[in-house]
Amino acid sequence: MSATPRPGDPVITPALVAEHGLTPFEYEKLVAMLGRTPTFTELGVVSALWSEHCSYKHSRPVLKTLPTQAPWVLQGPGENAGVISIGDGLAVAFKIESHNHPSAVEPYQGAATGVGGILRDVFTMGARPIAMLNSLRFGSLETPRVRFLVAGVVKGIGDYGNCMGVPTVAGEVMFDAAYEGNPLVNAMCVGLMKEEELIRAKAEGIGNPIIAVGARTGRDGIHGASFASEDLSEENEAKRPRVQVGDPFTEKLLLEASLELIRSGHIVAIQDMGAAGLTSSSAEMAERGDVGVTIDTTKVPVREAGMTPYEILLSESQERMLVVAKKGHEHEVKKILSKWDLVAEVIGEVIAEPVYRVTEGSKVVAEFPGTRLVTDCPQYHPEAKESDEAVARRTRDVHAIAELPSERDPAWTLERLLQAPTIASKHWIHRQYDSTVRTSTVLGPGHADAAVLRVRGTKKALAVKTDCNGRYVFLDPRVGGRIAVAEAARNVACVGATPRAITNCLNFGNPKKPEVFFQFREAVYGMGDACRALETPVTGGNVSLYNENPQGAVYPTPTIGMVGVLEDAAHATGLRFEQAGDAIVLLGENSDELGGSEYLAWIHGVVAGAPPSCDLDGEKRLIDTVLAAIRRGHVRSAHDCSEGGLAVALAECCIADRAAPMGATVDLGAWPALTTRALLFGEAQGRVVVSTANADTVIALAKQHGVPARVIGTVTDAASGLRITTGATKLAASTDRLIEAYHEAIPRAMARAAAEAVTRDPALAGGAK
Amino acid sequence: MTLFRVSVHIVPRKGLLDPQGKAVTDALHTLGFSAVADVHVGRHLIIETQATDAKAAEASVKEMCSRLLANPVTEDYEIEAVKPV
Amino acid sequence: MTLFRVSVHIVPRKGLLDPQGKAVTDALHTLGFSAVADVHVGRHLIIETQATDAKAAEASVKEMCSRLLANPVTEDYEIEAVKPV
Amino acid sequence: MKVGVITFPGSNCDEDALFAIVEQLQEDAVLLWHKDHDLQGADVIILPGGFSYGDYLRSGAIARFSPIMQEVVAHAKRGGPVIGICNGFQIACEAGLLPGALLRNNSLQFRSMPVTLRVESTDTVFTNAATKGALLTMPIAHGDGRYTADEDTLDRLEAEGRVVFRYVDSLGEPTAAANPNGAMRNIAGIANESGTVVGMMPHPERALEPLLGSTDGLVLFQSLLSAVRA
Ligand SMILES: Nc1ncnc2c1ncn2[C@@H]1O[C@H](COP(=O)(O)OP(=O)(O)O)[C@@H](O)[C@H]1O
Ligand SMILES: [Mg+2]
Repeated sequence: MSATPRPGDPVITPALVAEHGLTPFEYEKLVAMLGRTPTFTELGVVSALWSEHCSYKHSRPVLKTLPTQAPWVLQGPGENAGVISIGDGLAVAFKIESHNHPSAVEPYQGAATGVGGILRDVFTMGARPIAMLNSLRFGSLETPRVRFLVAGVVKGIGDYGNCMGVPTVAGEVMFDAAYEGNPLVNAMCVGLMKEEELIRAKAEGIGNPIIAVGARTGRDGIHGASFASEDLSEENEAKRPRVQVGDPFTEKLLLEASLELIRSGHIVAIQDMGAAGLTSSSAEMAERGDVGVTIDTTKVPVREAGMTPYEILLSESQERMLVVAKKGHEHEVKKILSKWDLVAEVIGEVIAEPVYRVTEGSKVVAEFPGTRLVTDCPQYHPEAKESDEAVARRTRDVHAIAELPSERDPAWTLERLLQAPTIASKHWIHRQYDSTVRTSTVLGPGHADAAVLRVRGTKKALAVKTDCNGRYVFLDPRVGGRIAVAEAARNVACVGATPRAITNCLNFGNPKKPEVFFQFREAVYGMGDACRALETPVTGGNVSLYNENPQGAVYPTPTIGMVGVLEDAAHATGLRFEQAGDAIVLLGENSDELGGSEYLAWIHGVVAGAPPSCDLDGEKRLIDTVLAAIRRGHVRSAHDCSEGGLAVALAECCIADRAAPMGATVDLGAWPALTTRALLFGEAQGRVVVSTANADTVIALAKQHGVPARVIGTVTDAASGLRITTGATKLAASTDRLIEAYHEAIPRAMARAAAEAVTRDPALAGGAK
Repeated sequence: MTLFRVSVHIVPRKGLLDPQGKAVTDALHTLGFSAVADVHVGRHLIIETQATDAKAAEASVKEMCSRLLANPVTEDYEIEAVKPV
Repeated sequence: MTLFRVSVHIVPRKGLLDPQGKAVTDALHTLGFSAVADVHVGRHLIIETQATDAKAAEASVKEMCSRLLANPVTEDYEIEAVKPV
Repeated sequence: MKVGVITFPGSNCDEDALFAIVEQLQEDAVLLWHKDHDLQGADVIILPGGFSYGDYLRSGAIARFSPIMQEVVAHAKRGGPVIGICNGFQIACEAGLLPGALLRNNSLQFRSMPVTLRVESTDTVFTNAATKGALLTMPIAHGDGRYTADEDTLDRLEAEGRVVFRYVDSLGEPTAAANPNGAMRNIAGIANESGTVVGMMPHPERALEPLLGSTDGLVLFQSLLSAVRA
């Protein structure tokens, strides 16, 4: 059998090939693979599978350098999500994914469907989602468009996760003009399961039926729809948007049905239909199982009449799954789906013949040999070269930048920094996320460096966090890549958890630009360095390239999603000072580094200098120290120093919980050689501020681990405010002013009528909220 | 200047998933309204605005819709009525 | 039997706080539509249903409204149009 | 005591409620399916939180037509205890078990945060072990929590002692700032005439363990136990 064109299909021309994003070289490879001209349907299938998103054609060789193994890793990269064992027969599945471009076009639906997609990746592994995280990057909050994006993205994330009943517990948000026009919206999902319930998306068993379940297939998000068949030329159709609309209610039913299905023993594999929909899910399942498949598009439940095989294969309608059932169990599968009011239709079969075949009824419309459809995708090794500008930027002497007159009072600088949207409280955002559903959130957003979730039925808890400072990566990709992992690990350690493994989302620009590919390669190498040093292998992730705006690429942003384990949930440690009289101990060492700091960017508008150095061995010893001190019960609070440096970290320890502020009196006289601003606002890595009633013990523990440690002050009540002495300079700020600066900055900005966000709110018509 | 009351319908664009419409259709079927073929749920806005005449009122509301009230990516709008108050 | 398209408006009862209407009014003012005096936001439903005639279609949609589509405590409804499809 | 927790399509606090009863209170509990007509001998019904039917159209509007709701209404008419939490409160209002309605928060945003409640009535099955005027802390997580009813209804609720909880500040005052959703008269929870049906927006089942930050929800379940055993 061989595929033949359908009547009415467009003729394959070089222009049509180009519109499908295939290069002449790739098209030749396709023709060689088929031994003939492809049909229109085949062209569509290959354009999707060989897209960067599905094929990793520019990134795979570099990704291969990442460490992926550890005794606790049950599933590394290559599946819908990574899985690690946490003991007690339990396992955690987790993955992060981007929805940057859809969110730039339609922030609400873009973000919502991003959440929906990553949830499906986790529950198709057999895990019940227990937590969501997100990592967001926007341009300056001073522009109305950015406020519109922020409002829509946050509402989209909230509405979807809230409706699903999965708490959104942590994340990070940064604002920088580099993300203007190209926001980043990365969502992470964490799920819990019994080890024995792990299921993989691998088609197996000749004769087993392939079943489409969940929502019906519509004409959503079909790429290149503009040049498709005749019925598309109708007036209304021409306007058809590419956005997909999420339906969290259907997803909730799909979640319950999928978990029931997996536990029922009636199926052998399940995979979500995400990017490139039915095409990529079926091709990937076949490739993993090394089998052939045949699919009849007339059997796929559709939402609209007259859909072509091309459209059915490429539709990105949400809330759908592809299932391989055991032969003879079709009825049971349908029964489970119908219990949850969802459709399930047998649409194909696993076959022995090594082909990927699509029919429309009895007519073959696409047929590819073997599993070469996925494996034959060309791989590229783009040129990588750091630009001269990048070198100049990094080597600029930032200490030469003159202080502003107002900076003579460091309290002014501190208050300004606390107002920087990147640093300021994100309460306006996470108060829109249900963070307590599932009654397991021990430490939710805003209370600790990472979120902590107890594991019901055990003493254990999980700690989860996303992190990345794209500015560091921009200035020095290798160091920035290391820091992203190290900071995520430090955050997880600060709540009392052993860092275990990461997932990552690599948001970069156009890889065909040598300076972008240089950033990509070096950042991944840096991540790999840190993952090896900190024993946190990579279990999966996602690559998002071509994040560009007219000014150029966004900051290279390799977002890290870290998972850690607490053996005892009672060790969960928050970030705020709690007890007047406690000693404040700084673990780690101050340095004279200012490069890449929020201080330079926000106060001076300068993004330059070398980012802080990253001593991975030192980070490991710091993490071990923090964990030892927490587990022995000596730590009341722990908070790492990141954007804004030591002064901001201390301020946050005082006022992060505005309902229960504390003060602190701190003496930094031990570092006379450092400039005041580097000491207060520099972002030296490897530092954690702890409060403790047993300072001597904590310092002794640090010594044992070879970590510098020093008592730098005392926790006081709120009335005393925050007072820091640095030898010559004195900083004094009332907690009220710090609270005002830190807690009101974002609400005040967002109150400035993100008018479209209010008036176009889809929920105004009474949708899920 | 006269005060006009302008009625506007904003509905999800055709072809896009309308989960709310589907949920309501299903619910109506469950309630026994089996003759219902389809339901779409949109927003109904009543805007009271000053204008020199009905035409000006309509033009101004059209601008409100395209600039703000309707989501250009997912929704269509329609001015249903313009009446002096 | 004919297929009818029935348009329904469901609006918050007068006198109840309408934060949505207020938010839209404020947003319109911020964007320079200062002639806007007031806005109310409700739902617009389009129901396609089979019926013997327009009267029957209307009667059946009325029943849908009172049983499900409008909340008797807080909302009023109004059938705006009944048209054969 | 046997508690029945209803699972509607889109419920998402049903498992939490079940966990609370079985693991925290060590009492018997079952999940009841919305398509069934069988309460399986439950003495008490929990209408849990979530987004039944996606909360499309209006929160709780579609759920109230579920087959199981006929049985829940009959159970309530017989004087059987029912508590509606969050979406369950919305469903109870739509079903006519309680007066009024829950409208979109006046902020037009979802609100997830701890709130302070003042116990206004101890004449209900779910608050008889509480102290009048006591302050309780527990989370809210909702987009449609603005309790609304006409003035007559509100006056009657007040007069009959059927306002069960009010949102208050840390000093116990029902201020506007302490009201997270614009609820009329800061009402967070109400009861039916006999005090056997209670609806509330905050989540007592999320406030039962010190590890999770508050145990103030316990008093509701202790009240229930003593009422059912009496
Ligand atoms: N940055 C990365 N690091 C490691 N593995 C990755 C990375 N990006 C993608 N992967 C792995 O490649 C596989 C395919 O990913 P992807 O195409 O994003 O999945 P999906 O089908 O859900 O879209 C996944 O198993 C994923 O974990
Ligand atoms: Mg996937």
